[in-house]
Amino acid sequence: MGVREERLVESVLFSASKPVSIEEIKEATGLSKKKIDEALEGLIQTYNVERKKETSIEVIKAGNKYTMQVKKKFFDQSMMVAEPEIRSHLLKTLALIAFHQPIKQSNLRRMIGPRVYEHVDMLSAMKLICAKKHGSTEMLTTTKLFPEYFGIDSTKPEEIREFLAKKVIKSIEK
Amino acid sequence: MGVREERLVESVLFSASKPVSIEEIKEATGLSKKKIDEALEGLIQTYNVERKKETSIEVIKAGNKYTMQVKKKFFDQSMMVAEPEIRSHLLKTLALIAFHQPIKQSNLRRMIGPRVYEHVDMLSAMKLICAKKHGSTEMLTTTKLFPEYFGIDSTKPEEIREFLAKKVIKSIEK
Amino acid sequence: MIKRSSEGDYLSAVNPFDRSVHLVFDLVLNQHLNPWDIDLVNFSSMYLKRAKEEKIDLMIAGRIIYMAWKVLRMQSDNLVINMEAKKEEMDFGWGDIPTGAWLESDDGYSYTNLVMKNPHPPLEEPVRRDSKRKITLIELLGAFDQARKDVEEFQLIDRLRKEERLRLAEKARKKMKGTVHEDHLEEDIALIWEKICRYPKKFMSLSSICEKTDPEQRIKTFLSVLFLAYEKKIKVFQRRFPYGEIYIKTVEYT
Repeated sequence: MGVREERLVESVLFSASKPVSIEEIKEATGLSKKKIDEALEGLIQTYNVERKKETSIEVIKAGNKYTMQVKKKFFDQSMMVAEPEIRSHLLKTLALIAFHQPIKQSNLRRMIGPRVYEHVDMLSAMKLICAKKHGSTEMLTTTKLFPEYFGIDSTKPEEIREFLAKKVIKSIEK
Repeated sequence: MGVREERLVESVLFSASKPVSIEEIKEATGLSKKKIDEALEGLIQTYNVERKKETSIEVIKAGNKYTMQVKKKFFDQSMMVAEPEIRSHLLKTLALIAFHQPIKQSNLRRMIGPRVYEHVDMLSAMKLICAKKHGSTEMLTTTKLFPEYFGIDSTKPEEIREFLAKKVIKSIEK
Repeated sequence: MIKRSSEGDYLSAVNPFDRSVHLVFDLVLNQHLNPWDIDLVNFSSMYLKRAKEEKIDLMIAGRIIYMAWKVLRMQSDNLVINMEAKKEEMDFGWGDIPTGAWLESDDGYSYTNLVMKNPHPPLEEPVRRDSKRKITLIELLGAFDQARKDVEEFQLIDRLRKEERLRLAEKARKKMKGTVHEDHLEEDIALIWEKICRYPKKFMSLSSICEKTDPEQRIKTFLSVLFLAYEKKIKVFQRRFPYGEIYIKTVEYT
């Protein structure tokens, strides 16, 4: 097994920051599929078996992709330093849409001001909300991806709204 | 030296997508400054000395912070994408500012021509330089982020200058 | 010969190399090309080589060397200005820069030269992870809680802002009520417009349509003229700013 190949694949997994397919590794390194398979096997052996107690990082297969990640037991620390995918202002707008859906963009504008336009664009691009023409404004709802993302066991807008409302009341009562 | 502490700090360096300070590591892990110092020393020893040939990742001090990154030689090989020319021109401008700082924008214009305005805007937006009004022109200096971003182990202007001079000589020798 | 070579008179160089060098230096000296675009090191080694190999015209060589010296002056002037800037700005912690090593103009000069000429910049962008973590449901709930407070605050500020706007508009109306301006502005505009239309030419000065000695009359005329310009009935301009005469030109279709 080539040591150099293993180092190349390792550097791709590290810098990709998300699961990558063999095809993507091939494109980045120019290595053959066989060499990549061997290198991945070698990396899994090194990280997860040989260095098991000497590292907090693991290499895993997720579906058809591979990724390098922090082991579960070190997850809490990494959560503190890793940057969240959705910035706080944007998350607030998403929360308002989820609670008030279906909501007219013009009404949301009255709640948060003109930044609504930029936020709706960004959340639509992330496929978390859907904006449908409704007269001179847009009607906003969450998409199928939304419950998937937050682990909510429902896809219907009204059920999601209810679920969130209950959760909020609970957290206020605490 | 505590093995657990080293794993904790390692997971923090891995998860943060930018260099982190001892203070930030402390907040995430709850470890004392002394333990963190020891852990960092241990990690630098492990990654950069013991596993030197067995990993493509290194742990380095960047400014007053620490970071985990891909070693230069693997970056070159793994990323086959050609460096766009704009990027390289922008880096040259930054290298001139870093060496001659504090430098008047009007003087920099004499060195690189009218593209100075666009470059200064872009570098300011990236928070790598700071432009302060100085009569009819601007006085340019690098920011604290500059050594952190490029993994330069110093925040002192004269040391940064020395670092750049060495790099320039090295790049000719290539 | 030296005197002639340093004067601006054009020397017709026969050798194509001399001609091209002359042309490039001329671009820098007279057409403001960036002096740093000239590689003097490369030039001098090529020129020395040629001097060794063939007979060169000393008159032309003298002129070219003089031009090269001027370009070098322009390059180093930039650095000297930088050095001076450094001295002025010493107060924010840059005072520790050693006067030896890197402050020497030689080092600054060669560094700048090398950075400009080398295709690779001395700085390399590092490859780090760009990992972003997912948001948890708890964070979403927290965000809603915060958003509710933000909305309340935003709506309160928005309401206050609207009320304040109304209050100011009301105040302004009250102030205007009964004043000469409110009562007569429309009348004044109509009057001035009539005056302009009656004027024998399409082009006139402001003082030609109002009483020069009466300041109130002048202000009234000026205000009306501004309104007419706003309605695009006339064009207003001034040749000398700020104290020159104000001119009025009626727009063609009127």
